[in-house]
Amino acid sequence: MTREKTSVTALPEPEIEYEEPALFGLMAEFEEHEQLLAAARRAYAEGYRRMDAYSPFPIDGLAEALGHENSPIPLFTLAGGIVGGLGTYFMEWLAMAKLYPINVGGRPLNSWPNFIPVTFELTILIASISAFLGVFLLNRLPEPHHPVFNVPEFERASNDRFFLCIQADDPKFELSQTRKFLESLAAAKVVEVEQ
Amino acid sequence: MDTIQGSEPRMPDPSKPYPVTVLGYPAEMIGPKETYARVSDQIAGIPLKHPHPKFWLTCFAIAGSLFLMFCVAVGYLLFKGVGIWGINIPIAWGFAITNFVWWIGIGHAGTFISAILLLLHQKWRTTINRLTEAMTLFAVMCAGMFPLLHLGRPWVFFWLLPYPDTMKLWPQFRSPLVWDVFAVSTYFLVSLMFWYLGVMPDLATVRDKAKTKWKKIIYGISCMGWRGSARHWQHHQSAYLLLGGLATPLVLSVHSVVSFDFAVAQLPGWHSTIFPPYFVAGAIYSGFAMVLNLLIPIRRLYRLQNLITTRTLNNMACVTLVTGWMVIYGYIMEAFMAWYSNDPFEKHMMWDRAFGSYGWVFWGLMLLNCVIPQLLWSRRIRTHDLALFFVALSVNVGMWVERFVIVVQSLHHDFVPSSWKMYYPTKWDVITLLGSIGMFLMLLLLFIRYVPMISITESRELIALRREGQL
Amino acid sequence: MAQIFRRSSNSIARATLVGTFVAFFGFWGVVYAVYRSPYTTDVNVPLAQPAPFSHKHHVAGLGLDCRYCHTTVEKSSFAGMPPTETCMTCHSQVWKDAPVLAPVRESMATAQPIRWQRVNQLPDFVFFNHSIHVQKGVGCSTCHGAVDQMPITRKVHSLYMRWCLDCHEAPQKFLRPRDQIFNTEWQAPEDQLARGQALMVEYHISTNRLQQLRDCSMCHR
Amino acid sequence: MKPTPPSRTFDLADVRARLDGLRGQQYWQSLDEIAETPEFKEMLHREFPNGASEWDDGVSRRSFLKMAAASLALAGLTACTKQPVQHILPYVKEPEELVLGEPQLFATAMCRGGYATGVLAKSREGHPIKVDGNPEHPASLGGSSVWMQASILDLYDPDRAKTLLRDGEISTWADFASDFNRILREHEANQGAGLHFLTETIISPTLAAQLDAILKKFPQAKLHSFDSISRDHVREGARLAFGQFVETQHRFEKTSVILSLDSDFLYTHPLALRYAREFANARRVSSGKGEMNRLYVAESTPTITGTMADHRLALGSAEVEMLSRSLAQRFGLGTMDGTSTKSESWLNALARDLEKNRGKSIVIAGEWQPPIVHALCHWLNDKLGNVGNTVFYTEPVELRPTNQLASLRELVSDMQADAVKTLLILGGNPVYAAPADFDFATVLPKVKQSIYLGTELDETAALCAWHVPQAHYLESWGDAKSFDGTISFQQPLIEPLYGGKTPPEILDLIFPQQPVRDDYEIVRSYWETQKRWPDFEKGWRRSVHDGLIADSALAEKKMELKSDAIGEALRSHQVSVTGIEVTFRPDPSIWDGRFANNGWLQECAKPVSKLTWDNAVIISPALAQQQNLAAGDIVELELNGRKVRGPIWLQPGQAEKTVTLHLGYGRERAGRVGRGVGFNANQLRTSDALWSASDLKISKLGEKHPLVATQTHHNLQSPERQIYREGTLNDFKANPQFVKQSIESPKNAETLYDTNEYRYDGYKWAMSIDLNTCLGCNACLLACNAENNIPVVGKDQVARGREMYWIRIDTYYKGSLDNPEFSHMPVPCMHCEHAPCELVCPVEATMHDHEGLNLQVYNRCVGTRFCSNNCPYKVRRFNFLWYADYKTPSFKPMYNPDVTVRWRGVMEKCTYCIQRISRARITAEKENRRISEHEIQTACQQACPTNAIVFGDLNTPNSTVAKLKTHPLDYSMLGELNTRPRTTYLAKLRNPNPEIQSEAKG
Repeated sequence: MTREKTSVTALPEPEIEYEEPALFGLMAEFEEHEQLLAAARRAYAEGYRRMDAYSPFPIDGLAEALGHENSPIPLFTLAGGIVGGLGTYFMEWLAMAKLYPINVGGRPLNSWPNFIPVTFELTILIASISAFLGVFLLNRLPEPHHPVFNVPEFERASNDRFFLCIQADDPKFELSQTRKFLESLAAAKVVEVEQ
Repeated sequence: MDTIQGSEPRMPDPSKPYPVTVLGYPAEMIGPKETYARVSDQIAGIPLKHPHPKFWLTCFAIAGSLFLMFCVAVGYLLFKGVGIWGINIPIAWGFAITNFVWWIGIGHAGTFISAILLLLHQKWRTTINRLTEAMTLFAVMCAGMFPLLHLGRPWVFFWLLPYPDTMKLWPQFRSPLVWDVFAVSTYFLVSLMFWYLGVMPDLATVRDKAKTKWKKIIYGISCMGWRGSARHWQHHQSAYLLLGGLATPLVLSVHSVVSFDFAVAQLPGWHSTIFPPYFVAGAIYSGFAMVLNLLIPIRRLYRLQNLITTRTLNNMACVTLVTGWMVIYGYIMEAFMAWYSNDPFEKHMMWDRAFGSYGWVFWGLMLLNCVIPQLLWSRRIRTHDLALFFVALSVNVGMWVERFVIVVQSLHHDFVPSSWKMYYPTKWDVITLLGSIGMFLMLLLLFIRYVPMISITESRELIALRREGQL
Repeated sequence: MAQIFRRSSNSIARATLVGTFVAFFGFWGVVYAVYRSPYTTDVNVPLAQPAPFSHKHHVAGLGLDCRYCHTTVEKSSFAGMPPTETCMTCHSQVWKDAPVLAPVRESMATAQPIRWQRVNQLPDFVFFNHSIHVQKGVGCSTCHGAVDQMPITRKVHSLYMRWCLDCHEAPQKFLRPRDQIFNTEWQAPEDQLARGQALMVEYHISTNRLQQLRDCSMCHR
Repeated sequence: MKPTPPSRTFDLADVRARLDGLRGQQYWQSLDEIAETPEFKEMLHREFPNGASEWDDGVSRRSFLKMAAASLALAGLTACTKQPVQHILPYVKEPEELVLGEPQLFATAMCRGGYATGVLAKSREGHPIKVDGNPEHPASLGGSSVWMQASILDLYDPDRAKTLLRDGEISTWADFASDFNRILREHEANQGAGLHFLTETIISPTLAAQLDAILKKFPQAKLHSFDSISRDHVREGARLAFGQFVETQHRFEKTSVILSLDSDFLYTHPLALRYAREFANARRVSSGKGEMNRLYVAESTPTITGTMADHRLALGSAEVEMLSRSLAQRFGLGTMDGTSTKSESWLNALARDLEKNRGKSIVIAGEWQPPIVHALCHWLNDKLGNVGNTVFYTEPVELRPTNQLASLRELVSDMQADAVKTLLILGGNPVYAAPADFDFATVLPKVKQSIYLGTELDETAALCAWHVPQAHYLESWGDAKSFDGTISFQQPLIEPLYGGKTPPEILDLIFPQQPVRDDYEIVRSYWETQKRWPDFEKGWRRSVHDGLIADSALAEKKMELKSDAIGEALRSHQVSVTGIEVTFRPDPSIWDGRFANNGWLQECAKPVSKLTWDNAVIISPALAQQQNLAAGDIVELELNGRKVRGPIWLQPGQAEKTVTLHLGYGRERAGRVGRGVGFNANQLRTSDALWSASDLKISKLGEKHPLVATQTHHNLQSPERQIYREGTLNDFKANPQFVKQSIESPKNAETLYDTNEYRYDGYKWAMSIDLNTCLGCNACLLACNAENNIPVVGKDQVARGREMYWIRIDTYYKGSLDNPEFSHMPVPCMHCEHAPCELVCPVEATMHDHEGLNLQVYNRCVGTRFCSNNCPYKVRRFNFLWYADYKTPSFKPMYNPDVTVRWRGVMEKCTYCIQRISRARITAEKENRRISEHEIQTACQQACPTNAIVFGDLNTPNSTVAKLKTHPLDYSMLGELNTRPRTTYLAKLRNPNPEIQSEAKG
C-alpha cells in the first residue's frame, strides 16, 4: 500500500511536574486499520505525544503517524556484521599463523581463501543476533504485564480490532477532553485504562 | 465463541473448478470469505482446541517409536564404535554423511521460502512459511547430529570449536569440516531467530484466545508479552526484513559449504567446481519436495484448503520443476566434464558410476530425480494433491540416492585399483536413517500441535490487502 | 480480559532470560576451571607412599645428588627409580630397624618390589625423554620443582601440553648452565633471557631446531 | 545398497574376449572383477548378513544397554577425567647392563625345517619385542622372512602349552623326570629295544651328539626323523647323481641365466634370504651398468619366484619333469618320448640362452620335484660348466641324513607291530602332518609310553601320554647349522614363560647326573668338548655374542657325476600324467601348519592370491571354465578313495590341469586363532604322492564359502593410469629416461605458494622403493606389524575391507589369463609434501613436521576419516572398532613401548618408523652431531631381503636415497596430482629373451 508522509512538528516538552495519576490512559477501539491510521494522525496533529497504537498486524506508516523515530535496528545489525567479520578473520589468522603455526599440507600459514567461509558465516550470525536482540531491547521485552491488558476488550488487539491509547501522563491529557476527542474519531468504543 | 465451527473452511467444490487466471493457473491465494477473526479463530484454534487428535496420536506413536529405535542405534554406536556401520577403507563415509547432506538440503526450503520469497514479494509464501521454517529447524537438527555421530570419538567433538584449550591447539580452519560446523550452526541459529520473530505475535493471539489459566500463562510467557503496539511492530518489521536479507545469502552459502566437503577433496567425482550451485539447487529441490510432502496431508487433515490454497501448491510445484532442471544440468555437466577433461580417473569414475557395481543405483536416481518430476509440466498433476504428493516423494528419495551415489560410488573406485572395495550398509545404517526421519516427524507433530502452524499475522495482512483490492 | 501476570513478573521474566544465558556460559566456565584445578591435575597434592620417603631429608639434609638414585636420567628416557638395594646400602647400617622403613626391609627380604605411587605421570601417548632434556640444560627442578623442600614428593606442574609448550616455545626462559642442572636450589638470574639465548647457542638449539621443538612428533608417536 | 543377485554364471570365454579386447599395457586383477560375477559381493551377504556380527558379540541387550549408558557417561566425562593412579615398581636388585627405556640387541638363531637363520632380537625392559635378520649371518644378511618376523607373536601366544600334562592331567617336571627314569631303567635291561625317537631334521650338533651317545647306551634304540616339508627328493636326487648325499649350494650373484624347475628358491628354500639378496643384486640396474640376469621359471602354481620370472611357464608338476627331460635331451642325455610340445620353441630358445651363458647359469629344481629332476639339474649344471662357478657341492648339512619318509614308515610299521614301547617325539606334529596312509593318529595310541615335546596343545599332544611344553627359541639355548653349514647359536632373551623345555634338556635326562643340567650347560659343555677354540671361554663368548662361528661354512667338495646312472634312471621309469593333477605345497604364510595359530601370518595376504584366513583349492581359470566352477564354490576332492572339501580359488597363472592345495590348514587342535581355519590337505596326501598325484576328481557341492582377499582388483584399467611403471631392459638401454616420458609431477617452481615458507633444511626424510627387486614376500608387512603394534582384526573385518596394514603389497596381473605377468608394488604412506589428508583434518591431528614427515597424532584424532577419503593412495587405516588387544595379558610385554597402542575411533598410518628416527635424533643431539646415514632403518627396510626399500635423509649429500632419487627409473606414484610424495618408486625392468618375446608378439 502507498505510504503517506506526515510532516512531524515536534513540540517542546513542558517541564511541569505531574504526580502519578491512577489512570494509565484512555483507549479507543476501531474496526478498520484505516480508521486507526487516520485517528493516529489526528491525535498527533492535536498535539498528543504520549500515546501508542495497537493492531493485530503491522500497519505501514502507523509509527510515523505517531511520530516514532526510525528504528535503529539496521545500525545494530551493521555494527554486528562488521565486528563479526573482522573478529572472525582475526581469530583465524591468529590461530593458524601466530599462536601455533603448523605446516598443514604445505599450504600457507595464512591461507586466506580457506578462511573466508567461516568469516562469512560468523558475519551473518553476529549481525543476525544483534538484530534479534535489538527487537527485545528496544521493545523492552519480555514484558508480560502491561496496563493495557487491564482492558477486557484489548484481547481483540491480537485478533481483529485496532486500538489507540493516549496515556494519562501526556501533557495535553485531560480526561473529559481527551475522551471527547477520541469519541470524535469514529471509535467504536472508548474505555479507561487503569494503571 | 467456538472457533472451529465458527468458520467452516471452504472446501473446493469438485463440481465447479477452482477459479483460474487468464493463463489458466489457479488464482486463489486465500479463501475469499476470510476475515481477520476467521483466520485467527481457525489457526489459533488448532493449538487450543486440537481438532484431529486421533490421526495425530497415531502419527506421533509411529514417529515416536522410530525415534526410540534411533536412540538405541545411537547408544549402540557410542558403545561399539562406527564399525557397526558398513563403512571401510576406502569408503570411510557411508550413510551418515549421506543423511547429513540430505537433511541439510531439506532444511533449505524453509529459509528459501521465508527469506528469499519474502524479499521477492511472493505473497503466496505467506500461509506456508511458518510451517516450512519449522521444518527447516527440525531438518537441520537431524542433519547436525550426523557429523557428530559419525566421528570415531564423538565425545571430543568440541575440539572442532575454537577455545583456548590446555593443548594450545585450535581447529584447523582450512578444513571444510570446520566450515561445516560454523555454517550449520549459523544456519540453525539464524533460522531459529527468524522463526521466533515470526511466531511471537501469533503466540500473543493464542494467549488472548486461550480459555484456561495455564494456557494463558504458558502462551503469555512464550510470546514475551507481545502487545502489537506500533513501536513493537516497527522494530519487529525492520528486524524481520533484515534477517530475511541476511538469511538469503546464508541459504546459498550453507549448502555451498557442505558441497565443499566434497569439492575441496581431490577425489574423482568430488573434485568439481560445479558442486556449490549444483548442491544448492539440489537442496532447494529436495526441500520443496519435502514441503509438498508435508503440506498436502496437513492441509487435508486440518482442512486448511482455504489458507493453503491450490495456487500455493501449484507455485511450489513450479519451483520444484525449475530447480529439478538445474540439478539435471548439474548431472550433464559432471558427465561432460569427465569426458572433456580427458582425465583417466574422472573418466573411469563416470563410467563406473553408470555401468559399475553401483550402476543400478545411478539409473534409479535418474528415474526418480530426472524422469518422474517431468510430470510436473502438466497442470493437472500440479494441482492434483495425490499425484503431486507422489512426485514430491520420488524427488525426496531421489535426492537421498543422489547423495549416496556422490559419497559412496565416488569413494569405492578412486585412484589406485588395489584398494577398490564395495560398501554394504548394515542394519544399523538403515535404523539410523529411519530413526532420524522419526525424530523429524515427531518434532514436526509437536510443532503443529502446540504452535500456530500458519502465520496468523501475515494472513491478516493478506486479507487487508485483498480488501484494498491489491491481490 | 484481565491481567495474566503481576507487575513484578516483568522484572522476573527479564532476570530469568539473562540468568539462563549467564548460567549456560557459566557452566562451561566451571568445567574449564575444574579441568585446570588441582582436583584434576593433582598439583601440590601429596600422595601416600608405602614408605614416607623425604627428598627434603635426603637431598637438602644429606646432600645426595639426584643421580645417586635416579641413575639413568642422563642415559635414558626413563630417569630410573632406585632398586631396594640402593636404599639398603645405607639403611642396612643407619635406621636399621626404624618402623617407617619396614616396607623397604620387607621388600629386600621377600624380593618383592616396593609399590610407589607415581607422582609425575604422562599419558601413554606422550613420549618424554629425560636424557635429552638434561643434556640440553633443563634442570630437574624446572619441572619437578624444589624437590629438596618436599618431605613428601608432590607434583608442582599440571604437565599439560600447554605447560610443556611454555618451554618448548621459549627455552631461553628456563635453560641453565650444565653444572647447574642438578642444583635443586637454582634460581633464574635477572638476565636469564640473555643468558638463556647464549646457552641455546651453546646447546646447538638453532632457529630451525627451535621451531622443531613444537612439532607434534617431538612427543607423540 | 545391496547389489543385484548374480544373474549369470561365470563365463570365462567372455573374460577371454574382454582380455583380448584390452589394448596396450593393461593390467587386470581378480577374475571375479573381470568377469564381474557378483560372487564377491554376494559372499559378504551370505557369510556376514549385514550387521549380524554386531549382535552376536557376546553382549546381551541388557548388559549392552547398561554399558551403553556407561559409555555415554564416559563420553561426557572424557573431556575432563583424571588419569588413573599408576604405580612404579622398581627392581629389588637391578640387573647389570640393563638401562630401562633403552633397547638391547641379542644375536640368536631361528630354525625352520631345522636350518638355522641368524637373527638379532631386540629386548626392552627385559622382554623381546622384535626380531630381525642378523646382518653378519650368511643365511640372513640382515633380511627377514615372514616367519622370523612373526615368531615374536608365537612367543607371546596365549594359547601356547603352559604346563606339563600326563594323560591330560597337569603334572610337574619332577614327576616327569622320575617317570622318564623309570621308563629308561626298563629299557636298560633290553638295551633299549622298543625305545624310539622321532625328531625333525637334525641339524643341531649338540642334539646329534646326544643322540649318538644314546645309541651307544641303547644299541637297540631306533632314531627316526620326519619333517612334513621334507627334502627327501633333493637327497635322493643327489644320491642318484653322485651315489651319496651331498648338499647343493648356489651362487646367484654371478648368474646371468637361471632356470627354476618348480623351485621357489627366493622364498621357501632354507637359504632363500641369501639367494634373494644375491638374485636381486644381479638384477638391480643402475644407470651405469645395464646388465641384469634372466629368470626362466616352470611351475605349477604362481610362487614368489614365479612372479619374478622374465619367462614363466605354467606347467603341472609332471610336465615340469617332461620339460627337464626334453631339455636334458637337447643337451644329449636320454631320449624323449612324452615330449611336451606346447613349449617346444620356448625350450629351444631357453636351451640356446643356457648354451650362450655357459658357466654363468643355474638350473635348480624344487624340493617337490622327483629325484630324477634333481639328478637332471646336477647333470645340466655339470654339462653347462656351472659346477664350480655358480653351483658347488658340500657335505650334507644334516647330521643324520636319511630318507625321512622311509624312516617314518619304519616307525609306523613298528608301532603297528606293537614293537614300540616308548616313543619320544621331539617337536613337529606328526599326527597332523604325517602322510594320510600312515594313519598316525590311530597307531600312536598303541604306544603306551609316548612322550611329546611340543610348543602347543596340538593333535599329537592329545594322543601322547606325556606332553612337555617346548621352549620357544627366544627362551632357549641351542645350536644349529644354517644351510651353508655355518654353525649358529641360540641364546635366550627371557626365561621360559611357561617353563618350556628344549630337546637337549629332555635327552639329557637319559644320562642321569646330579644336578639336572639346563640347556645352557648342555650346549656349553658340548662345545667345550669340541676343542674348537684355543681359549674356549673367549671363543665361546665371542660366538654366542655373534650368534655364529665365523667362517664355519662347509667346504666345497668335488663330486663325480654318474651320468650313466641318471640315463639308466631316465629309461627305467617314464613320466606320465593322467587326468587332473594335484600338487601339495607348504602354505606361504603358515608353512606346514606350525604357524597356524599366528594371527599376523593368518591375516597377512598371501603373496600372489592376496587370500587371508584360508587355504583354497587353487585351480586355473581354464579348468574352472571347463568344470563350471567359480571362486568360493565348495568342491569335494577325491584322490584314490580319500576325500576332502574345500573352496575353489581361481588363480591366473595356475597350470591348466593342475590343482594346488596348501598344507597347514584345517587344524583341529590349535589355539583360538588357528583352530578350524581352512581345510586339511594332508587328508589327501599319501606317502606315495607327497607332492603331487594324478587322477584327482573334483565334484561341485553347490555350497559356497567366502574367501577373503585384501585385493579384489588386479587391473590397472587404462594405460593412462600410470601407477605401476615398467619396461624391458632393452627399452631402458635404448632410452634410460623412458619412465619419465610418461606423465610427470609438476616441478617445484610450478606453484602459487611461497616456496620458502617451508624449507626442510634440517633432515629431509624420504624413501625409495625398487619395484625391480621387490619380491612381494610380505616380510616388510610383518616387520611393520611387529614394530608398530598393528592389531589383527580377523576375517570378518578383513572381509569388510578393514585390514590394518600400514604397508600393503599390491599385485597386478598383466597379459593372458592363463599365464599373466605379475607385478608387486609395496605401498606405504607417501608422506606427500602437499598432503591432501592434512588439508581436510579439522583438528590438526595430521600435519607436517619440520623434517617433512606426515604425522598422525592419535590422541588428537577425532575420527572424521576425511583424511582417508582424500588420500589418493588409500594408505590410511582406521580403528573402526576396538582392534588393539588390551585384554590378553600375555600380549602386553610384546607391544613396542615406543609406539602408542591405538584405541577405537582414531586414524593411523605409516610413520616412517618415527620412533626410530626420534631415538636416533636424540642420540645424535646428545652428541651434537648429525644422524649418520645407516643409523636409521625403517622396519620394512630392515626386513627387506633384497634391500628394495631404501630410507634416508635427502639433505645428506650422496646418501643412498638421495642418489636413488636421481636414478633415471625414479618416478612418483600419482605425482601428477601434485602431492609431492617423499616415497617414490624405481620402475620395474623385465629382461625377456628377444626370441621368445618376438614369437609371443607374432
